[in-house]
Amino acid sequence: MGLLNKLDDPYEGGGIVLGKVEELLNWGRSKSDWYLHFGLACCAIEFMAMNASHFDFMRFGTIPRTSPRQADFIMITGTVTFKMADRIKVLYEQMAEPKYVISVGSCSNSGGPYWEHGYHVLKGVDLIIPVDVYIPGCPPRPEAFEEGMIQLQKKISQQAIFNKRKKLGIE
Amino acid sequence: MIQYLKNIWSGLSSTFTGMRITSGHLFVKKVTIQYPDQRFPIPSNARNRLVLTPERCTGCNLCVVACPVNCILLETVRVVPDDPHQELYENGQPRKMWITRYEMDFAKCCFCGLCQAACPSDAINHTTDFEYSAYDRADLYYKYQTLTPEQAAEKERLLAEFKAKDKPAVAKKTEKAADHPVTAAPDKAATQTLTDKEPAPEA
Amino acid sequence: MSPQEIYEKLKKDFGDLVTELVDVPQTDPYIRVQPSAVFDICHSLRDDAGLEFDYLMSLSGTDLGEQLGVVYHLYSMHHRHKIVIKTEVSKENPLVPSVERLWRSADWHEREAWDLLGIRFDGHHNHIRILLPYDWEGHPLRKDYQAPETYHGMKVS
Amino acid sequence: MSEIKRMDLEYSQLDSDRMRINVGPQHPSTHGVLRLEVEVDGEIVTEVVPHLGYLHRSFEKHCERMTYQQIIPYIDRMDYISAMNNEWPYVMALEKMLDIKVPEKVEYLRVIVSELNRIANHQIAVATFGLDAGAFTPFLFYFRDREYIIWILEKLSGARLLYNYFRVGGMAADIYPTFKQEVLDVVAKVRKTNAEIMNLLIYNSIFIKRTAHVGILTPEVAINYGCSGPVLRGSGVAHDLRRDEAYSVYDRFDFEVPVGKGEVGVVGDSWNRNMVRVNEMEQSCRIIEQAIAQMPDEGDVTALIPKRIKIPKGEVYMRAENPKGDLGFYIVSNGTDKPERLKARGASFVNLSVIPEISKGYMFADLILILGSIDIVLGEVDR
Amino acid sequence: MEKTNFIWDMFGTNIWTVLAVISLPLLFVLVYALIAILAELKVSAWIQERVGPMRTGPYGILQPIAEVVKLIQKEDITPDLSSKLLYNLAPFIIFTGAYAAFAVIPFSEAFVPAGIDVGLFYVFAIGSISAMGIVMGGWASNNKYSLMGAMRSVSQLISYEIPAALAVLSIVVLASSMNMQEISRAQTGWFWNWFIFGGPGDWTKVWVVPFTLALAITYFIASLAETNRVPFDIPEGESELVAGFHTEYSGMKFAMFFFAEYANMFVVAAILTTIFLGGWNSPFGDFMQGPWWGAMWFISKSFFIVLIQIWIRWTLPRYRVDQLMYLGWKVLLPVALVCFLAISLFVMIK
Repeated sequence: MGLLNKLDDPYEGGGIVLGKVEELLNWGRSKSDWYLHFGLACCAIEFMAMNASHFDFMRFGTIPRTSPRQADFIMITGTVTFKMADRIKVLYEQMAEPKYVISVGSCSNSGGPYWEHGYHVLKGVDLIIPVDVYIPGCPPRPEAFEEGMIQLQKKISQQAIFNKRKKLGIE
Repeated sequence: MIQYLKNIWSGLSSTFTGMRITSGHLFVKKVTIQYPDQRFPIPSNARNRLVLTPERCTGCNLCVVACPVNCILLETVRVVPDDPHQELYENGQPRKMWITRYEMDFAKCCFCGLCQAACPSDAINHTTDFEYSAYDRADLYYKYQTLTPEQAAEKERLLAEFKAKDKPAVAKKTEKAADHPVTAAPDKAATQTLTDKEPAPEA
Repeated sequence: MSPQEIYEKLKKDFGDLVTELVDVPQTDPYIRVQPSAVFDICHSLRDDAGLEFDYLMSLSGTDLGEQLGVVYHLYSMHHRHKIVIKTEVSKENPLVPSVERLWRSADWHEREAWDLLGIRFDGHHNHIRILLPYDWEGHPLRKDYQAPETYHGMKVS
Repeated sequence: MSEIKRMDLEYSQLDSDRMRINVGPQHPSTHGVLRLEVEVDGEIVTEVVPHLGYLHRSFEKHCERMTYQQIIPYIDRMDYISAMNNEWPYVMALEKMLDIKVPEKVEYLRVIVSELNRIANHQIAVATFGLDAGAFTPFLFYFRDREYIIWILEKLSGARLLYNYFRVGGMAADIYPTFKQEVLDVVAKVRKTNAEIMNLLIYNSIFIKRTAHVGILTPEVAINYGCSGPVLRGSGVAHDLRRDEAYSVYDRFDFEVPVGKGEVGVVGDSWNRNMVRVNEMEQSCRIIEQAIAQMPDEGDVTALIPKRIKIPKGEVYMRAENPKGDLGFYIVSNGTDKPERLKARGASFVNLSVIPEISKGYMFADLILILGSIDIVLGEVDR
Repeated sequence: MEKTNFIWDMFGTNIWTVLAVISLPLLFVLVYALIAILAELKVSAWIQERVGPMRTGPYGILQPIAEVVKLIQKEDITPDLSSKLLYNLAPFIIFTGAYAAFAVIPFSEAFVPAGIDVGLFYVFAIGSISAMGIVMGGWASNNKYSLMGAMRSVSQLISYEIPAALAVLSIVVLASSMNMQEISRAQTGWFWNWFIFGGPGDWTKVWVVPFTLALAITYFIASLAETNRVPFDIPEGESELVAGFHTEYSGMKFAMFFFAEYANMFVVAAILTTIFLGGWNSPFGDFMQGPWWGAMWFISKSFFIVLIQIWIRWTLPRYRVDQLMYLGWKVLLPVALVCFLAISLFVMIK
């Protein structure tokens, strides 16, 4: 278990020191995101274009990893079919915590153009794995990918690590 | 033996050629557009977020018919002549149809532009805005109607009263309006995730 | 060779097994044949001098309502001529001889026709589904196809 | 727990020499979601079984439910790298059935956008092929140039990748004033980068060692397997529908059909297949330059588009030269505004079927390169 | 033991100075690895006309620190079917192998952690430990890709050890010492005294200059292969073997592999610097010569070699495994052997 899991304990106290530590940890997680690229269809081509020089996804501190074990977030770019859905579940489970999911494009958001008659298309990847950010578009512009990435970084940097229940007001 | 030496030479020389080329690129001006700070001008006809201008929409249903993915939901109610609340279109004509529901699911839209081409009154348009990613799928479900549900119910009641008064004239038209292909609103239960995860912070 | 000439040649060789030549403007002319003779006719189309259709452009299955059709679009690299062969089988017993041994490109096309339309090809060496999962039920391109409710616990529609 | 699981393995049943490796469906270099079941003897590939369908999006079912106009967005999503080229045979087939003769300007515009898209497609093909070989930098150089082409196509059609630009009888939108100059500038850039990549990648000694004499496809096998496009031409067969069938206005241009010459390696190997694509980019540049010069300025490209398309009963098979090969559409019309049956014969689908044949006996690392040299798009394979 | 360690000279040999001597290279490795990771990201970006990491600190210079902060937090997965002990031990062994080599690296004329007389021998001996770690990691992961990657990696390491050792041996013959400090000292003076240019001596050394040059290139190529860098990154070739022997590793254990890779890059660069490029000597005679300047020269020379390794990585495609063996056994080994014989002959005649 990683450090995060050990500290993931809803104990009281800590105060300002833990607050600063939490800020640092969140900063590290949000600024260094290694991704497992899950290229499935059209969106994957725009994803490659976003990795290319004009848009340069690496600016955000992302590094492509081919092994799910080393990835921090997975980008589902394209149509998820039933044949593929089991694999996605497995891959997601193989990833190490903390992990995030970005769903890109209409197809993985909801089945997209295939939601109505697509007998072999999963109607949204959120039916099988939890999704953190949805990026609309068919396919989205490369800038839209980056905007989604910024949204994810925002989300990570506000996450509660310590005193989780206290912060969220759950008792 | 000569072939062997030649191979070694070609290996070395092509490596040096490659390194020369890559080193040439080290110091040229970079082409990267640093997105949130710098922006590439997007052509005005780019097809991104769809926006409906309710003041122009006549409720003609053509966009719904044109849409290949059926991601538009449109419900209209005819304006009855004795409604105290009358409205004008943007071009000054009196409104004929109340748009009681106009909803678009951007989680499904395929951004093909067919609805825009089909619209006779230029009410539905693709804009150049692409920055609307969401933490929740329900946030991608856009509602464009200006009437509140209570108002819509009121309009329907008015129409029913009017129909009861003047039955044969209107019956035909309402039937047609009810015939629209209707999309299902996103199922709240379906968007719930399997694993329990930290809830998203309030944006 | 024009479709008319090809038709006459086939008619001479195979007699009643070759049903008719359909040629209407704005469409591709096609020759309708009996399903039992598909392999022999294709064999002769591929190997006979003057025909030499060495390239199978496409093999499509169609649902014609009562019957299932198989359409072969052939092309000759040598003579640069084309012909369309069409055959129809009943939905109860959709059995067509496989032409996979003549053109290897028919291999996947026939598997696809089986997968999506349920047309069986006699003599195919690997007659399994190609696009859909191996445990899928039904043939989706049939007009009367009803998609299943769920697949492996995931909602289909 | 783990001990019990290990006991389940029957070691006597395992062939100790052979190992079965599952490449994909999520693998960095299967160009999408293809799954190859590979049996290797050490590093030597003894058997390859492709498993398709991981991107089967029920395209043909959708076509039966859509009007002819609504099908075009779905056709874009078939071979999403070269959407312009995809739309063309479909539109041509409908025009043939409706007996529409499109204006000159439309024909030229179609040629230009299709050839631009062909260049973009080949850039991706060569770039990812280099990436399979481990060269990352040429990949990004090609993608940088592709961006300029995409910008032109976006200005024309409004979308970056899935254009929905072709219409029956015309095009969705007219050209913009600086179009011709921008296209010529892009052509110059394409040529410059190509010259650079020649030295950086194509003639690099390691790249040659990796790709030459690998995955040899003889012309007879290629024709029998129904291969087309650069795969077939790499084997030395000069089959190009732009020349052989000369649809549209292709008979007015002076261009060559590049074939694999065996300058390095032998005819039909991976290097030659790849080289055909590089040469085709140059030929496309030539066609674009001629088309720009000949293109009439006046004329409305949207004039002949019918409001509602109703096709008379009948059927037609139309094919055109896609960057990947022959793309054919078999359309059966029942007289309504929706087709009875629409079958797409994807070039990638047919080209991919040759993989088990040509990858046996090569090393596992070669298999990846052979797959890369075929240049498949899974959207077209699985549809 | 020779006194070439300023800490011992100043404070004597006791437990605290030993700890200081041990931790100094560790500190160096950590700082260096962060800089090298950033350099890799930035150089690759510039070559590809990109800008690289830009949004973590000014111009992205805090990027490697963010990576470390992130990697510490990651969950540490041990696959269920793996061999747990070996799996967990492997990253430490690999890192130990890389780090132990720093013991004999002569950073400066006044500082080498352990100035033993058989320094070069020690480096080669300790280098094989990482091979053990790779096999352990690959085998214990219970993953086909990992196993294949590990096998390839070890065969590659062993094949390329031989030409590298021959290249080093030739210099040992020229310098007649295996002590890295001695070898550095032998090259004092202007840059033509470096062993890449035949070492110190009169004009007769022109006969060995071609051979030492060829040896330097041979050693460089072999060192690329030993550290699994492009064009020899077959063990972790993304397009074939997902991530090679560390496919199953995550979190801090993966970070160990990561650090070990960059530490190894520095070790081979340092050896190249020491035996061919004059070690801590200034290239210009007495100009900027001295213990502190020496450290500067040594580190900058080594870092330059690391930069060349990065540069090559983003230029070339990768070899296939049999071609790699061909290059190792049929090209580099004969070349190194011929050079070794020629140099030995020259030393004998002289």
